Amino acid sequence: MHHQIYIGLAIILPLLGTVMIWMSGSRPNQREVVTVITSGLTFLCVLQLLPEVLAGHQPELHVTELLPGLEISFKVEPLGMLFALIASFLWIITSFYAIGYMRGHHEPNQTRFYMCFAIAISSALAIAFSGNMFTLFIAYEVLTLSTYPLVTHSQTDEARRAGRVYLGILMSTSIGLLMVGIIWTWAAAGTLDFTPGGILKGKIDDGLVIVLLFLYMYGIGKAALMPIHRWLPAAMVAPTPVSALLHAVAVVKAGVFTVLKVIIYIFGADFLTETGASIWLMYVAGATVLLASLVALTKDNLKARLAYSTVSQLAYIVLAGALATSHSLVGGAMHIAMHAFGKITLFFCAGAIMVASHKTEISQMRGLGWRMPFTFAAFLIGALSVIGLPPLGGSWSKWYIALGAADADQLVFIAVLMISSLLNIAYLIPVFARGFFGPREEEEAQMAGSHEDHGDHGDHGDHGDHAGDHDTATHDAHDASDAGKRIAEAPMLCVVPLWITALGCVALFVYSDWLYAMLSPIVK
Amino acid sequence: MREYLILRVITKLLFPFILLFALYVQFHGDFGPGGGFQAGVIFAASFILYSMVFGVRSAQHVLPVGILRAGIAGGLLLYALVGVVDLLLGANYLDYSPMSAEAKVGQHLGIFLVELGVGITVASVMMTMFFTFATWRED
Amino acid sequence: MLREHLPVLVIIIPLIAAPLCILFRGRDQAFGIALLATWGSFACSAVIAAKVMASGTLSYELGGWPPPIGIELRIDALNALILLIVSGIGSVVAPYARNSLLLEYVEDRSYMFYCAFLLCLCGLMGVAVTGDAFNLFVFLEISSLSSYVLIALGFDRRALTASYQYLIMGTIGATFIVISIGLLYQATGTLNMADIAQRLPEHGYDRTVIAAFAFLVIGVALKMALFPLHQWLPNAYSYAPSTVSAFLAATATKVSVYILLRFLFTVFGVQFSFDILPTAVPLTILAILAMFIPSIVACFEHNVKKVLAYSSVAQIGYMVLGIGFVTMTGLTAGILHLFNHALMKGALFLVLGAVFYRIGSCNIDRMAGLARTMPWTMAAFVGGGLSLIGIPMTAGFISKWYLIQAAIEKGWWHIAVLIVASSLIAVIYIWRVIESAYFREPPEDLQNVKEAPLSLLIPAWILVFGNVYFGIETSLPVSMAELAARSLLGAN
Amino acid sequence: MVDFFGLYNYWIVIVLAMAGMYIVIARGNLIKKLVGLNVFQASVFVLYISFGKVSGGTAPILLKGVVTYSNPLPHVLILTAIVVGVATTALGLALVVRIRREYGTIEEDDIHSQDGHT
Repeated sequence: MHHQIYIGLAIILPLLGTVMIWMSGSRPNQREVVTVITSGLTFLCVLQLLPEVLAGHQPELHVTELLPGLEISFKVEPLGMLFALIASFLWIITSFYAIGYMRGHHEPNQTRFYMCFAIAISSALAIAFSGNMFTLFIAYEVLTLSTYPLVTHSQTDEARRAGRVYLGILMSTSIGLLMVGIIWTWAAAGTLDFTPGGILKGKIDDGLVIVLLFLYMYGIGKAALMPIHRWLPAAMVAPTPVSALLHAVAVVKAGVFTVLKVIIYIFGADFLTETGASIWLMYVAGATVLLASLVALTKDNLKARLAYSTVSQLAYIVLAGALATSHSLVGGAMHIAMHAFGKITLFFCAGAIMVASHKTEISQMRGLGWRMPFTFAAFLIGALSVIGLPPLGGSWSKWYIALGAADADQLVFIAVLMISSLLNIAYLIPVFARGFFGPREEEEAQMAGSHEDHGDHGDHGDHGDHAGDHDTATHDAHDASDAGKRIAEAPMLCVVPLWITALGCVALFVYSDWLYAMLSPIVK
Repeated sequence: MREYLILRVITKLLFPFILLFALYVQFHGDFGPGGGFQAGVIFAASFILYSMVFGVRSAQHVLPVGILRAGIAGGLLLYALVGVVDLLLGANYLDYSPMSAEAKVGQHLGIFLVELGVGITVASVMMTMFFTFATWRED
Repeated sequence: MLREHLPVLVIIIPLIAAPLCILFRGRDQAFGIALLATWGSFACSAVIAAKVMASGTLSYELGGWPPPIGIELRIDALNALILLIVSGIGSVVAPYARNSLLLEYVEDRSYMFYCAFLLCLCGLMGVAVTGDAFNLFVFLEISSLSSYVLIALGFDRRALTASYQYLIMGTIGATFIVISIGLLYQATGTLNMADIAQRLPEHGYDRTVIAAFAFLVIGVALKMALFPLHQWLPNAYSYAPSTVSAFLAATATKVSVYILLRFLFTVFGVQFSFDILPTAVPLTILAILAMFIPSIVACFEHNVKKVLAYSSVAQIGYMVLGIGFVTMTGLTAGILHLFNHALMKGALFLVLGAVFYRIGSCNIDRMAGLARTMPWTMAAFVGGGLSLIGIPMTAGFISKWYLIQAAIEKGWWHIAVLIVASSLIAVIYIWRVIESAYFREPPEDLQNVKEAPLSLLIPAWILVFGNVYFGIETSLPVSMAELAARSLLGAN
Repeated sequence: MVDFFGLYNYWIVIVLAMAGMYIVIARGNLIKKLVGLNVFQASVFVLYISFGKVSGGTAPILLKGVVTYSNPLPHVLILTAIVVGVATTALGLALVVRIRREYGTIEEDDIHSQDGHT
């Protein structure tokens, strides 16, 4: 019984937090304390559910019946547990980071920012715990809507345009394809509950499975399968904490999480492999992996490069789902965790660099590593994890996905994974390397030209900080850009979180057996 | 219209007869051709004729806007309230039978009152319409 | 004692209240009378709905004359639902009217407004209760005439031309309906709708009946602004006072849709309407055009009221589409959307009334940054807008869900795709407003706008709350709509 | 041929209705439009009244020795419709008067061109 309360609390607490943040709108300190406390409490609630799930139980919570047979209900199973843990844990870290970043950057509308952030987390948790496709869909839409204000946060024309792309793609895919798919499923199977082994077997023509799978896979726009990935790079105009948590963790992971959920609990892995309906998906995902990596290579803007890297990494998980073997599914689920920690570290670093030096383009970062050694070291750890090298978490998930590809006799995808790893190296390591290349003397000249740079590279959320620059002359970030020579490490509130997540990457490598044990029930 | 003596005299002469005819149509309506609609229009016609010849102002002297407006509302109300009385007497809406001890008499009474209400409203509406248009000044 | 007279009470309460408003004249008295009357008839409607759900169709003989001779009031689940919508919206709008700008504008004559409003309510309710075809026409005209008056009260002089245009189109529509009723009378010798339905098959479907059918469909299509006969609607709704727009948008077209349902399914019968005549095909095509073309036009409008007005035309398309399926689910979807659309459009127009009250305009550029100065108002707009788009947990989602389900059940995949595609257009036009209000800086002169008064906010929020409530607790509208759909389909 | 002209009352109805509709559509003068509307409605009145007529029947007033009466119901109905028509016309005219005051014209084209500029 009390587990139901924790499910409810985990979803409701962030919403209560939203209200309290709103009420303390004019008092920044109080607002941030509320944010941190709420995130901590939420994580504790999620944590309370963990022993239950590890013991093999699946606590349920039934809220209300919307239409006959169609109810809003929650059920905690290992996959969702994992996602909830990641989202709620990283929320705490991100809260600290966001406080450092938002203050350092003098962003306007911070109250709205924190409110929407909390709603987004609440809906991410609701997605994680949802007991049927319908509940998931509702939470999925709420997540889209609540993150929209975050994307358009800076309210510049560019941000609004990006917001339109974001909302346009996510809404049109979810309403246009996903909802149709869900209603079709409902009409065919008479239920939408997540059931081990799937609910569609024998309910639908084999030939139509491909169509339905298409509706789902492209309906879940958050999984950013090419060619509907455009929203993800567009959303990078958002402040970096948003990019970090939402576009490396909550939103995109909600997408691939949904993909895995649908494949495992709606279609059923066996059903998919029997009908061969997912073969096209493997190729699309494989192509996305490679193409997105190639695009990432061409991007000079750090956040854009990371965004395309995310697109490619998400496709790993979709690929894992499409392979639909037990190894690949576990690998895909693990990759949700591994990539979350790796990518959030990278985004935190990008944000820290921006706060400290106001640089967004990789080509400008020459020699910066000497000034910000902690940040760049953490970047290396994150990058290696994303690439998939031991002793970092990312290596395990790639290993399992490759195993899955072997199980499914799709050896070509092992090659895809290997090539992609090489590409990852090619686009991530140079960022780190550049930071330590080049003589420090060059900084002199670079600083002299820094104001020009502002003009040239004033996109991606930079407008806000210009205004901030001239308003207040007290902050260290401001001092840094003004007095040139004193580019120093980013504020502590930025650096500490990114080291926590970097260490998380290491920890995930060491404790991966525990993760495997938790996840293995999903394929039995 | 000052010069048209014939018109003025004839109008004065006709006026009471038109009114009388209107009342005849009104009160005869429940057992012969006629009724509130027709009677109301005829009644209004007499005043319209009068005001055409003698000017709107003199007609309005007799029937100011306030009275007409009350007539519109009152007639409708009379009609609706007859129905409500029936309801209160325990019959269906506009079932006049219980309005008197004998059903037939009750029906007579009911339809008479209803038609009266209709007549008052129609007459008032017609005159209001005419007066409103006739006194409209462009400014 | 009065319980069995409820069917007639719902119409005579506003009918009696209307002249009382004129007799008492005072602003406050008229307001009080209107409030009591609307709430009274809402209470009656609620009891009627409960009775109908519990014990089936209610019948009431006006004047004590049995049906074929006298006028019968006949209320089944569909009528009860319409009654609930009309009187419910009326009850929310009546208190709103007091403070809305309109009354400052015609301060000393506000009793006239209430009188017209009550007559309109009476007419709409009358259409919904009567079982007599000609009586239906009379009530329809009572409501139409008073709505012409209400629209003409608008602030802008274009309200006058809009009202005139509506008058011409509406009268043509009504006259078509009378012609149809006349032809039906000629064919069957009765005016009672249930009776006509019974006698038509015996009489046979000759040319008279077909002509009657055609006149009726066209006439009703004019009245309910079915694309492409919708030209009167956008202007009428955008230049009318906001109170009136809210009331009419939520009720008037709904009642016309009811007439279409009643005649197609009950009077003419499913067999004649859809098997003998290929009505479903043109209806579906027009519905789909209606879902797209006005929606696209709405995306380019700058006056937000006009955006919503065009959107209303599009939403009529959804209802007609539901009818065009001629299946249980399709009809349920259409009727549900009738209910839900009343909620959402009512809410949105009330919000715009509050906006207009404060900034004197509903232009999308003037509304920039309004969320900062009028947060509650704009939050209500977001609520209504999300429902219009059909986001889960709002009423709009439920009707769309049923609609798509109906399309899939019939195997009309392309239609299902079109439904979702058109609701995406709704995202665009609603989002333009939200983006402007939330993510732009307010114009210079509107920096210090105050939040709308509570008397405007509370009604708007009641409807927004209704959108959410009926998006979660759907049993009432769904069960009524299903019952109504079943009786419509079973009536042949 | 007899059928064709035997139903001449319906021909009248059709001609009236078409004429009325044509005026409504083709005329730009707001008052002429209303007149057209009235003509159109009048056609319906004729339609109703003509099918209330029973061949050989007399006016529906109770008389000794008469068995066939015309059907009085359509007359009653159309009385109501006439009232509705009168109300519509009055309202329409009132609107035209207001429009004239606001725009200074009652020609549709002029009104549109004025609104186009505002």
